[in-house]
Amino acid sequence: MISLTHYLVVSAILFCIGLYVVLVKRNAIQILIGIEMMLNAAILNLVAFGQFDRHNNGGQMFALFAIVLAAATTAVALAIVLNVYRRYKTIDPDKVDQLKD
Amino acid sequence: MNLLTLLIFIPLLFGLLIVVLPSSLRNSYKYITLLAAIVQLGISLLLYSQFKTGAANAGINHENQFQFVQKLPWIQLDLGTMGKMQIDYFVGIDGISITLLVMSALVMVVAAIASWEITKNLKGYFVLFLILDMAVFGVFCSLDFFLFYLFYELMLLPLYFLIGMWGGARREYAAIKFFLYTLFGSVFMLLVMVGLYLSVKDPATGSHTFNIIQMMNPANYDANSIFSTVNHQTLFGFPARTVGFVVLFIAFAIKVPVVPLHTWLPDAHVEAPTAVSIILAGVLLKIGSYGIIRICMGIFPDVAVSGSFALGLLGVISILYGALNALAQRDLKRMIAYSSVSHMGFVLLGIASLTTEGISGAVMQMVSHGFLSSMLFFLVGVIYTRVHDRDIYNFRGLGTLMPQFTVFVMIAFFASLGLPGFSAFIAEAFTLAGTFKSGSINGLLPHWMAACAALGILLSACYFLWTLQRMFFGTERLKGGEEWKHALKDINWREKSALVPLALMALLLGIMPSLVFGKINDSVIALVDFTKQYIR
Amino acid sequence: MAYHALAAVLLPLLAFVINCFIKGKATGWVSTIAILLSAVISIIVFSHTFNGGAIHLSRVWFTIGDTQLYAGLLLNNLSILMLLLVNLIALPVHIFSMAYMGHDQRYGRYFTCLSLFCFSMLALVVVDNMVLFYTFWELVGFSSYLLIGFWYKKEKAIQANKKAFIMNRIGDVGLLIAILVIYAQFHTFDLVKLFGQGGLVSQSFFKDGLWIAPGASIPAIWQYIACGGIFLAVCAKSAQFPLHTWLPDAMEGPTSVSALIHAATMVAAGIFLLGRVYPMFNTAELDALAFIGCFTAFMAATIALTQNDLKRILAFSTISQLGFMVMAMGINAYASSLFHLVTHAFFKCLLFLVAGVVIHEMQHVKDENQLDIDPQNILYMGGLRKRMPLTFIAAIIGGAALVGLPLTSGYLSKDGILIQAFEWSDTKSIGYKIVPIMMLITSWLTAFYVARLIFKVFFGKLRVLDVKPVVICHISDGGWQYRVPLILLSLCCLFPVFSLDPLLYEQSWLFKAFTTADHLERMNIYHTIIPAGLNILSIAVIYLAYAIYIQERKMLPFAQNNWAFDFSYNQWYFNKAYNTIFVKPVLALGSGLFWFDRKVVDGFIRLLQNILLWLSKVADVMDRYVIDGFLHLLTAIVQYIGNFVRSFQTGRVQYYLLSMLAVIVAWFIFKTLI
Amino acid sequence: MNDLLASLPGQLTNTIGSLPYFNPEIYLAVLFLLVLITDLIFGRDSAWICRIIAIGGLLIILFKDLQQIGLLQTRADAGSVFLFSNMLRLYRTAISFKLIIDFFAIVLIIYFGLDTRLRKHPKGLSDLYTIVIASILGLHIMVMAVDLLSVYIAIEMVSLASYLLAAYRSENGFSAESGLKYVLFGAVSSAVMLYGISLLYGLTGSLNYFDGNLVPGLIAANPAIVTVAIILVLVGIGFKLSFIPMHFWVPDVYQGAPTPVTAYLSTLPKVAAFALLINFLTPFVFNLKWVAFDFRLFLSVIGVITMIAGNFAAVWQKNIKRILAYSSIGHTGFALMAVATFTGQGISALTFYLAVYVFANIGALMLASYFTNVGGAEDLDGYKGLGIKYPLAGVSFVIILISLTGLPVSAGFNGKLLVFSSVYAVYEQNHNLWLLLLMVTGALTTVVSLFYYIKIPLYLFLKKQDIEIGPTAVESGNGLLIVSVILAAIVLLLGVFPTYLVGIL
Repeated sequence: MISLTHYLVVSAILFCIGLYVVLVKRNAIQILIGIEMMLNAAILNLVAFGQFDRHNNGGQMFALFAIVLAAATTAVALAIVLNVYRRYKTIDPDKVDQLKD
Repeated sequence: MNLLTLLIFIPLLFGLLIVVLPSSLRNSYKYITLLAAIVQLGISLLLYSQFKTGAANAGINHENQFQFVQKLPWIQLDLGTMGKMQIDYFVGIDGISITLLVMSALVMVVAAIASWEITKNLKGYFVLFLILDMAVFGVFCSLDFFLFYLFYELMLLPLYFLIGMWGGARREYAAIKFFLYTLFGSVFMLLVMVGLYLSVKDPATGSHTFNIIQMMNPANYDANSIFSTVNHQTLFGFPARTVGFVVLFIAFAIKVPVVPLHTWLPDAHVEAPTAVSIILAGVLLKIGSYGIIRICMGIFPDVAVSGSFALGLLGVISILYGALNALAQRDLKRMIAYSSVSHMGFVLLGIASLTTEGISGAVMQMVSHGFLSSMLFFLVGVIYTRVHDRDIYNFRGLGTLMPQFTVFVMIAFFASLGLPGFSAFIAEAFTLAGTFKSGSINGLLPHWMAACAALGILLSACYFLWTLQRMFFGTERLKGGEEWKHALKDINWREKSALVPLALMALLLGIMPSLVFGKINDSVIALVDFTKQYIR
Repeated sequence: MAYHALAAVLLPLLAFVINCFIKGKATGWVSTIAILLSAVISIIVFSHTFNGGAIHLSRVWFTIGDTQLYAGLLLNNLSILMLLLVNLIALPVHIFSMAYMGHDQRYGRYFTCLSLFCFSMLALVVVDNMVLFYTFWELVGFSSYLLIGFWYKKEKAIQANKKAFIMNRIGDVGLLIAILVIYAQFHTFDLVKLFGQGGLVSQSFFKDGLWIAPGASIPAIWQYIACGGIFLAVCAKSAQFPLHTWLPDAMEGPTSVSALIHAATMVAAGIFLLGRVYPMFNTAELDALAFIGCFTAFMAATIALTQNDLKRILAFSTISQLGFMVMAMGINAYASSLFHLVTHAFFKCLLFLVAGVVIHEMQHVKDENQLDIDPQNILYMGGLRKRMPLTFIAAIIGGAALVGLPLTSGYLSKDGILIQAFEWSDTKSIGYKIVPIMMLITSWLTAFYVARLIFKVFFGKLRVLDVKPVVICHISDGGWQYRVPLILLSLCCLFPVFSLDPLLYEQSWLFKAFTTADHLERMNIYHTIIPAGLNILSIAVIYLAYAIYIQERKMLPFAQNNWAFDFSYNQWYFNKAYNTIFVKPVLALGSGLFWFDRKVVDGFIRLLQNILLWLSKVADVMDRYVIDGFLHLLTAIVQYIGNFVRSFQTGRVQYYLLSMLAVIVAWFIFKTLI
Repeated sequence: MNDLLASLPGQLTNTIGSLPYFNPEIYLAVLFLLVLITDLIFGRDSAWICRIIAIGGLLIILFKDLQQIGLLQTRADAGSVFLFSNMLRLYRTAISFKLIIDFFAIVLIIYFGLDTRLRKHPKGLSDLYTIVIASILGLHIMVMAVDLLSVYIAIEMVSLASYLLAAYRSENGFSAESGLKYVLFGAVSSAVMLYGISLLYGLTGSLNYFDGNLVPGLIAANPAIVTVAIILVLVGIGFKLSFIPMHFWVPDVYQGAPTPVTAYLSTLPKVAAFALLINFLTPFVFNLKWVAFDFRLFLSVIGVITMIAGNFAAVWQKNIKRILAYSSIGHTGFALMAVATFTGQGISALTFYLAVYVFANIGALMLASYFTNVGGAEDLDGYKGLGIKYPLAGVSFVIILISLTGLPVSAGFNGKLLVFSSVYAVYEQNHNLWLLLLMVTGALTTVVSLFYYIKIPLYLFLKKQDIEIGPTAVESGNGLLIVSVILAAIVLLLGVFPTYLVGIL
């Protein structure tokens, strides 16, 4: 029987991995993947907790919304990444640093 | 139409006129400005003549004793829990203000005359000039702290631009230094102002008020408010009222200026165009000391009394330190700037003594220094406009080249080194008398302070005479040689028309001090009585 | 009468105002007529009110706080006398000046200033409260500043007038402090209330370290400080040690000015001040005064011995004589002091005018022959008595008065002082004997340098010829503008003006006028021995000088009267001996003291000046670096923090995220730690 | 499943009952579609039509907002109503926020049309309007959201729109870069927030501020975890508010984005985010048993740091937009001071302050792009002497900067005054040192802020222009000039008579 704890641990790990990816990867796409991981960690939490909230299923609902919005965000982000690529011929965020002090 | 309101906003009207006039008429601007100043002078003289004296019109901490009062509700903000924020347009004058008004009006006229030498960007200059003018009179007249603060801050920006755009070589530095210095003071003043506002309740309406006169009455303070007079709150471990006083004092001391908050003054003066120096020295410094009397003394009399030793000490230090600095300068304008630091020290000393002589002397000094410093700066301007040099060592024997000019210089110098017969002597003598007397009657200032301050008179003689001997006497020798000799024409009628009234006023006040004392006496006595109750 | 006096005071002011607006010769007439009128008026006032009790007229000047200030006149014997004196001195000087300054292109300015001075001096003597007194006290200083620096292109002149004003300012500050003390103590400036009969000051007393006055008390030290301040003022105005060095320099001004201001009137103001505030002083302070005066008198006299500049000699003698007066005040010889003030005013003014004439003529000689000589140097003069007999006679009279020979006014006043000095010293311990003795010596020295002066100037031959054998010189007594003043003043130097009895100073009306009733008349040995001894010795000294300066050089100007020749001849060795044992040391002492004066006293003042300048430099540096430096520090802090924050803005988004998380984590750690 | 059916009718009635209070948002949705369709119909040259429609629509919505005030006053329960089963809460402050947002939305839309750089954009501006209106809908929800779900949705709506706006000028590298940074930063922080939300949900089993379960649940829970969760949520809000340490994206994005977009980003989302913050704090602050996390301390510390960091960093900038970016950070810090009071007065002071700030900031950026249009000036050096060349613009710029600094006589001063007095009022009750510290810092940073604000007039007027630049397409700037002058005039007017604005809010 998988207890709530397992869910939590998994999601925590997932979140951390995502964060790690976000921080270290040198590729915008990979960073987006990392973000997705973090989001999914959160969503996993929501669903996991949702099982105790039978009455108005906040968790599930939230999960659905979150998935949709994550998709939207990613879409926009990809578009922008494409744009950046057109200008800078790279999608390594570290190389895209024209704007700074 | 209330005379004060008229007096305050006349310049604004003329300023608008200048704004709407096309640039093709730019030569008329200076006449318009001069006209505005003259109208103001006329109004102020009217006020002076109509001003009622007598203990019933002493003012200070009795609202009904102020004259030419106008009080209109201006801003009511509903602040929910804390009731309404009640801000009035509240102007009125008492003895302390009236003489300063007349003085400022005259100085403004002179400044207007002095600004004829401005050549570039006339519209901007004169509009700013008039805004500044308005702000100055507003400060002297307003009895609502919010209004006071408004006008007080309103002076900054015009000055910034006047110094920054029409000033000398290092004008940007000077302008920013001046601006930051004064803003530093006034921002914290804002905090104290808010604190006071929340501490004071107008007994009539029961709502908080910015009314300065209400703030003078200890009964109006909420028991548990920050500046409460009954149970003493603390800020950062210091008594709250002390902190408030100190903050306000610093704000005004920067304007006065009191050593060690004075370093903006020499720079500002040196870089500012003549007219602005005149206003700066003639009027703005007085706003500082006026604020100390009206606000610091009025609202925090208890702290003022307990701190008067420190104030006096600062005054003495300013006197000596300023004089010594003046002695060390070789730029004429800088020398005069420091001399006014020294002279304003007397004002502070007189105020600190809390005796009738001292405070009357201080007010007298404010007025007289208003005239004299304007005269001095105007005279410097005369030389500077001719040869664009102010270095004392570059001139010699100007007496032969410009005899009339030299006469005025001698008048100004001797008047301001306290030669009897001129206003400064009366002022300084009675400031010192008050200071010395305070040692005997209210024991606030030790006797030696007066003695030390008297040395300031000696020093002032030193630097003025030295300059006189160095620049004006002896066989003529100029850095610029022949071309300077041609450039250095004697003063023309316009310059005379500016200088003569100032000289006459200095002389007149020296011979008939009653012109000032007659008006201020009642207020001064009232102020002294008001503060007396806190002396133990 | 009060209004007459007022008119007398205001007339010169009127002249001043008029002269401000007109130019040219007219100014001279305006001033002279004004002073003439005021002289006449003052004579009337004098004749009516002298010894007629004080008149005190005052009106409210202004009210400050709740204290009222009065302005008014106080006409008691002292002020009336001074009023008259100033006018009588000023009138001849004005006349003299009209000729003396005639060729100066700033003639008008000169008379303007002169009238200003007369006004302030006259006002000074009649005003009735300390504020006004201070006012005019400083105004006379100011006008003398203007007149000393009249030739403002002369470097020395403007140095001198700056020095004069600043030194006087020191005195003024002293006086101011004294006034402050008195005001704080008695709450009034009124001279009558303060120093009148049974005035506030006389009511005040010392009690366990406090100076108690009706209504106020203050540590006793302040009474001494006040008196010290007054001394300072006196020393500055009346050129007493140590503030006397400005007076010799002040001789850079026109001679007529020296005659009026620096010999007769302004310098006497110090004595006048003492007279006004006399009740202030207690015995100790009076003794101090006596010693100051005594020392000054002696020092100045010895210095005068060795000077060669005509005016400087007179200046030092003035200092010396003022010393006499101060000393007299110190020894309670109030009356004699003022008496001497008056007589001295006349004869010293006379001498200065004489000097003026001489210098004027020498200047002519110089200009006409393009000689490179100092017209004031007595070494170039000589034998002038033939060419300018009137001047010569005037000089003789003035000199005699200065020495104090019988039949002159000087005899009456000076001997009076000496006699009283001895009487005073009797009442004190033996040490005090030094005062009268030094005064005796001083008066002999006086005799010597006066004689030297006269001999060098009027006897012998014109030494200009040594410089240039052939000179065109039309030297004469000059026009009536020269003659009249000399004659007038010469007359005023003779005894009848003051006392019908040429020998007893007690008999002089002036002395009587100021002796208080309780002054006990003591006919003792001094009254005969001192005058006799003094004058006999003085004559001897004069002859000695004669011998030294005329005969020693083997040039017998009046060889025809053989007795003189023989007499001098026989005296010769004697003189030589004298010369070595007496004259040399004195001269040496003189030059020594002169050195002391130049180097030490003046040096001390210069030192003060340097210290002041140094302080000012320090203050300047402080301003530039310390206070502004603090501001720069603040800006540096702003810069540091700003740059620290900016240092995160690398433009790399992941770095941003990292630092964001880092901060958050740091926050957590911080929170968990505390 | 069945138990859900039971509650369905209640839900329905609730929803239908909520609709009248949801009026403006519905209109917004309609407007959005309308603009979108017009864009599709008219194609490339549809910009001006879209603009007119948008402005008109927004005017109507503004009117609707005003109607809501009346609608609320009719209700008994203290002028506050919950919509859609406690998803949203409509109350007076929310309406004033909406008013601010809508009004300035109109101003911005006018502005969009006037900026030459943006107009040169190949794809035209029609899409821009569509996006903006969508984002406004998001903002509307944001100010009313009282349920973590609606909060999240609102934030995401706004964010998405903002990303697009920032990167709108795809032909321009800077724009793209700023877009990238913005989207990455935003996505991460929203992910973090979502995680926080999930934790909150886990701890309390509730997503709603007001259904009485959230706060008690948290009080019951382990404070450490609660802190973590709340911090994570605040990261999300902080990203929108851009306070320290969530400010890193601000300078770059503001500089890179097209100026009008910067004007949008630096104002409207901020305002809405403040409303969000208030909504989030309300349940905690008014629950006396709440101790786990001291919000006042948190806000004070953040406020102090933000003020210092923002203002001090701005001193050393050269680029106008960057200066304004940092200054906006500083202003956030100052506004947090007002939030930290937790009093009605504080909130009203906050709204006033924000409104004034938005006025000034939009005006400033407008003038920035005006000078860019006429003089090609991007940073301070480019501004040399322009003030004397274009006095009107220069003067109004100065006025606006005064207001941003907070000197009298300007609206900004009144804003500062109100905030200070509200904080003082609280300080008098509880002598909380942090509040005092906040005020002192506020005063100090005001002086510091003068350092850089005054630089702009310094360059405009005091510095002499070294190279003479011809009047490049001045006429193109006139529209901007007019609008910004009007803004400046309003700022001045509100300085003398703040009563009007306070009356509306």
